[in-house]
Amino acid sequence: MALNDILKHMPSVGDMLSDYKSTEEMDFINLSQNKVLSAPPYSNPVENLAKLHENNDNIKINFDHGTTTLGFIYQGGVVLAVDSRATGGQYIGSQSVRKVVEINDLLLGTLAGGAADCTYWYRVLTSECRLYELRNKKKISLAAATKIMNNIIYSYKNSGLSMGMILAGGDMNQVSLYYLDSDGTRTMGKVFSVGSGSIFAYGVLDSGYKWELTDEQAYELGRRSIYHATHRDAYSGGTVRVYHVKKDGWNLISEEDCLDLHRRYEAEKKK
Amino acid sequence: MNSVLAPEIEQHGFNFSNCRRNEKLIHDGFKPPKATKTGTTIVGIIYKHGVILGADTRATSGNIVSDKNCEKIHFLAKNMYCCGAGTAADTEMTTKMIASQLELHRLNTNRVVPVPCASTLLKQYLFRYQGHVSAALVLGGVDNQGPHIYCIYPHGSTDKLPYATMGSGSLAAMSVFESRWKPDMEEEEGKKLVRDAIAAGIFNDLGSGSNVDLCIIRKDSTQYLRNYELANEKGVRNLDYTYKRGTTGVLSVKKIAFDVVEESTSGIEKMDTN
Amino acid sequence: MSIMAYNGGCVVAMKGKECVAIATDLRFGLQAQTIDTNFEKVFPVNKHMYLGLAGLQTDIITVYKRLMFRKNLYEIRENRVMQPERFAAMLSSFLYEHRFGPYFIEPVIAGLDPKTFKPFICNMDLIGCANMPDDFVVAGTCEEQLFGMCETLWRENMEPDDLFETISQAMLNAFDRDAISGWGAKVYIIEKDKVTIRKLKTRMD
Amino acid sequence: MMSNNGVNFAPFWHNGPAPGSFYNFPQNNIKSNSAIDEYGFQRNGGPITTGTSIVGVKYDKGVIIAGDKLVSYGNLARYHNVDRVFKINENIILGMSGDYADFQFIKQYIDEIILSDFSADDRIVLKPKDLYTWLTRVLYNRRSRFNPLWLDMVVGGMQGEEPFLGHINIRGRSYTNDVISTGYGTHLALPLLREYSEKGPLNEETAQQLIQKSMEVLFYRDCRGYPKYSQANINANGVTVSDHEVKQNWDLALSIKGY
Amino acid sequence: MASERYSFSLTTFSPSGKLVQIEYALAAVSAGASTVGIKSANGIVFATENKQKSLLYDENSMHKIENITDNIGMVYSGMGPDYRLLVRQARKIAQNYYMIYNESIPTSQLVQRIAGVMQEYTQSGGVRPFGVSLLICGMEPCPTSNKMIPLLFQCDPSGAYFAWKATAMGKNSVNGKTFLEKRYSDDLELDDAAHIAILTLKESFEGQMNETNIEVGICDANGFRRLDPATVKDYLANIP
Amino acid sequence: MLGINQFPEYQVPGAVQHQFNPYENNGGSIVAIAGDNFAVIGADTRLSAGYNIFTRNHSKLFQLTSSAVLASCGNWCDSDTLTSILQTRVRQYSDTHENKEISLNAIAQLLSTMMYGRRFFPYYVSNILAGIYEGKGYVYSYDPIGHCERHTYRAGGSSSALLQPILDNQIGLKNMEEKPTIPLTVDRAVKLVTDTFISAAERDIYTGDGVKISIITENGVEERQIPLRKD
Repeated sequence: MALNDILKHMPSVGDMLSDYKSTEEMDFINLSQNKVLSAPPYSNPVENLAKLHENNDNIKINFDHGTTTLGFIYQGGVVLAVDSRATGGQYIGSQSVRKVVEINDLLLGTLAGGAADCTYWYRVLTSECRLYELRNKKKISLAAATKIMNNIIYSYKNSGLSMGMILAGGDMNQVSLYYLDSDGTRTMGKVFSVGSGSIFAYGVLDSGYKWELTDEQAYELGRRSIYHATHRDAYSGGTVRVYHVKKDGWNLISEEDCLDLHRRYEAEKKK
Repeated sequence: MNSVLAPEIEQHGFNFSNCRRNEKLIHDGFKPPKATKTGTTIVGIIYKHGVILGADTRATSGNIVSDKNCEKIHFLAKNMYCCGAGTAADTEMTTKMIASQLELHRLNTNRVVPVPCASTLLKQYLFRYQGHVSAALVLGGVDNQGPHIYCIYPHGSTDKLPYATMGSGSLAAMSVFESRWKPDMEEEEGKKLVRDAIAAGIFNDLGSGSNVDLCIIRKDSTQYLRNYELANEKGVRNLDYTYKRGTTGVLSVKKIAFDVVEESTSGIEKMDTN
Repeated sequence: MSIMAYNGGCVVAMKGKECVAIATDLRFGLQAQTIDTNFEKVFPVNKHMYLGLAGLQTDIITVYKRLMFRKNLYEIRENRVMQPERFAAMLSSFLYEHRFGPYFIEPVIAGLDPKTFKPFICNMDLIGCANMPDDFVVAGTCEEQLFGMCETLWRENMEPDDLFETISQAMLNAFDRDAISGWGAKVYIIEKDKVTIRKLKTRMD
Repeated sequence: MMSNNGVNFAPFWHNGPAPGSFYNFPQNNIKSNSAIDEYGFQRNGGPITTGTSIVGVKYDKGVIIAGDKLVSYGNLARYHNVDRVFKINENIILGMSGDYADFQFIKQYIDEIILSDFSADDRIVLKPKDLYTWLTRVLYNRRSRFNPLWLDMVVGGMQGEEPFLGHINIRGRSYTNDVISTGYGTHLALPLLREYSEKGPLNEETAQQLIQKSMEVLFYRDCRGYPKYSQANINANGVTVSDHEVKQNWDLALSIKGY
Repeated sequence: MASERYSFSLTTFSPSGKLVQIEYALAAVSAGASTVGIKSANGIVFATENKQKSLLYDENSMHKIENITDNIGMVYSGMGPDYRLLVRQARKIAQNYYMIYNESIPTSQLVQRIAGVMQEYTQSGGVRPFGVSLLICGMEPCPTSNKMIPLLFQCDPSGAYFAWKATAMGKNSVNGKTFLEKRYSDDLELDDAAHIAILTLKESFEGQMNETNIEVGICDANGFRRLDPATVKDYLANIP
Repeated sequence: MLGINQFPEYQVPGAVQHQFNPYENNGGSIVAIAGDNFAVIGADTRLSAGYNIFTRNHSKLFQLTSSAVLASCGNWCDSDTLTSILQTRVRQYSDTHENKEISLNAIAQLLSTMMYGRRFFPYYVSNILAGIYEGKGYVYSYDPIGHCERHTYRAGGSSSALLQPILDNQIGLKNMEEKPTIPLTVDRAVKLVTDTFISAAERDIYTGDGVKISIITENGVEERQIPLRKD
């Protein structure tokens, strides 16, 4: 290695002044301690980060966001359905985001809000769940997993994270459904929809939801709700994915492009 | 022409009817949209037999080039042209309006309009709007007194110089003039100098780009060299982007056919014969 | 958010060989919410001329009506069909009149000269700075995407059918990367003897 | 509010007296340049005593860096005979623009590095690229703490046989190029330099001429400019630092009449 | 006179349905210097008397024939000051039109609008009609082909306007018209038209006609211009 | 105690307040395409800020391993720092793993985690990672705080919005009823990348001067450079 390459990362010269100490170690503290993020050089990152961008026309920092996700419990388990669009500002960054995170073979989570926030913390959760399993020789329950997640999120409350998650999973006796968000909310419930298109999804979901749905009906209800949300909400779209969670594990039921769904539903209307 | 009894629709001056609504929208947090700007390098010099004006041809809105080959040297009178930088619409309309006033002045006085007259009209107009009409101009022309170059700033101040530059690339162009301009240059030498100044702006200033326009005004003739040099040409695409007909999905087609008849209406009004 | 993006939508026009094309998406939204998927932003001005307006919907309607009033008055008073150049000049001076309280629209004009049938396209910023290039003009919320597509796809002297494919593909792929335009599209191909209007199959999300 | 004909001057240093104002030390702690700012963070304010443009040119066998000898305090031409171009060691020359105090601060550490490098006596000598990367890191880290060093620096020298020229700004944004300029020079000198440098490598003579032309234009058009400038030239033969003066010509002024 | 009762205000009709002020204005026109306008196949010619009452007048400073735009010219019979006001108005109208449509105003449009101004002065309080009749000419592209066609209009104080092939106004206009009716044909060339126009003036001209006491204006594909005295002299030389 | 508030007339306004913004947009665009057994990644070579061009020959491509190239643009000082730290980490990995090269997907995850580490003071950069992993080509793209996604083609940087739809259309074959069957070869991918940059240089002022393309195949990384317009 050339001398300059060493110098590039050699803190010793800079150490002559404490001020000069490289920030790198603190910046990537999360590589060794995954729940700790480096502190910004200002208080109140939510406002101040925004201010930094406001003052400069040229700087456009757009984090990927946007979504419609839903989940509900019925007699056959839990159905989770999601779209797949990620939007940065009004620009569609991706039409193929996997918004259902497969935590382990019993647990699933959906992501809404900041995509990076969700994926990172799901990754942390996944590792926590695995550690739990190794420590305790049994699978973690959904309640415990959501509690871990909630504790982490709560410690970052008001620092600008943006997340809305639905977690579903089964343990030996039952399936359950939780909603978590970046404010520190954690609730168990039967029917949830989260994200910018959720209001549209709720409309379809509530009108069709009942406990006695058959599996097929439940899949279709989830799919249709997401489809209608993608139609009305600019920030949702792409592919509709439907998952089915049962006591003993989960299945991916379908992945369908909104365009195909649209043609199918349009054809149905005309009949 | 604005008669009280039979009002015309064409109104003069600005219309402020949307102002309150727009203010409210901005107050509500909507960002006002940006108008097309010409970042621009515009220059003018005096040479032995008259003046040479030069401009680049890029117009931008934000970081996007909205016009690759716009005209920034505007006609004012036969012996006078004016380069504009700033908000594109402002420079366009301001020069057009002043050109119209100069034409009236020419018809009413029946003489070659002096360049200072245009300078005064422009600065008085811009001063009246206190910089809100954002036009930065380089005015060049030849009248009976000889050649003139004026720099006119958006707030209405002016400068009378043998060589002037304006716009975002003005410093780049000025560096060329400052190091190479000399009095009483020959025409070819002058053209080369102005081209170099504009090229300095085009290649060093991102707000300026595309081609070089020149305008040479001599004592008795004017030569407008639009796209004097194509400084930048679009690269040649490697692939063929022709689609097979039928590639795009069509839901419905509607056709409106009409017979082509040569328009036969006459421009003459029906005569009123009492 | 820019007020120009409040309702979403985009317009593009291209020159071909003895023909011009103008295309619009069909979305009318309120911010992220899609209200209607049949709002055309392209209006007929006369037989061979169409006007596309992208921007705030309320202003689109107002400007269109006001322009038609002026244009009709011109045609009646002067007893001749308005040329696209004249229409553009009139629109430009109309928009500049509102320099200090502008209408939040970006117009696109596409047409053929009523006498010579020369293709004409033009766009303007919201205060009437006209731009009349030889290839294409764009306006609306997915302006950047359209610029990228058109710069790559446009060729000289396209036949009407090729022009249709090119403008359609340019528009479809451009608005598929923009959250607030799309939901259907209409393409007008204007030729000497006919205007062909096609409604396209598009994504509806 | 104290004012002088409507013009307000900054204090000469933080919490110091301002020209024409009462000196109310130690009470004067308002709006000093190093206060808790709107981001809730203590940081260095703006630059106070500043040097303007630096121009650097790489030619086939070496590098020239030049800068005028003025350090200004706002609109005041405060120090008229200050070197802003330095020889660091036999391999490196350095030009600075920006806040002079910040520069003196960092120069001290550069000198310490050179000293320890010399003391090591290991025949490994600091090369320009090493200093360039070190400065980049220092400035970037200070930027990341919101406590920037208000500097724009040009590092030149001989990286073995090859000439080297690099630029580092306040944010630690660094790049190397054949021609570099800071401050107003970015607008005024670069176009002149590029016109020649982009045609191919320069020789020493043209490089000298270009520097002279650039300094002339900068003096004419930068109102913080100054006719006296110093220039450092480095090539295989070593470093020479010399003083020059711009040839002025104001004949043109006589021909300008009216406005 | 019975009509006097109805002439104190020009906005009042007389019992016979006349606005007598307008008739008086026409009388002022008829008393004015004669003016002739002739349309030919490829242009239009104006000719007018510009006689000075005294030798001391500087005949080069004032003109009767004026350009409105590069393509449109105007001349009058009647009262000079009224004419100059209308010239200014006309030029403003033309520029205004150009500002909106980026196209020179068509002659018919200009005539219409000037007529509008003149009409307004017959219907407003506190004003009097203009004491002039105008001739306005211009060349413009034919709506069906790209050929340039000439147009010649007359505009009266009432605001009425007419399109002519050839006409005469002012003193002896009746004789002038009779003369033109005899001499006019549709395939006249511009030079012949100029010839005839000067001849028509000469019919009623008192005294010796020379280049300083008449003015001639010509409109062709290159636009409208007033001829300088030397050219007028050349034309006069060809006249018997 | 009497403070300055009691004597407002003593208030002396500071010098022109230089608002320090740690971010600067240095422009630049990136395009990456993954094929069956190759990946192509290109970036323009202009470094600019505001209306100034600093240099016309500035590589935004960083070769990390023999089968992975990262392109990074945006705020250059952030790109510079992030990529050099990543390069160090990549080297450390092979030093601690018996000279085994780190795999593409491991780099992808590492980068994502590193970027998220600065969640509250983000690196203002647009990153795209391209390479081959187990013989197949992949492209990973990132948002400024490390949201990572795998694609087969991707555009980033100041003209991402101009370039992405072209790729959608030409490689994704979106919105076509009859999809043409042109195989995606290295040659076609390189030509397409060049064409997209030609288009972007026309309309985006921060993209131009030249485009540097890295072609990653089984045999390693090959570099090409193509000039663009310079205004």
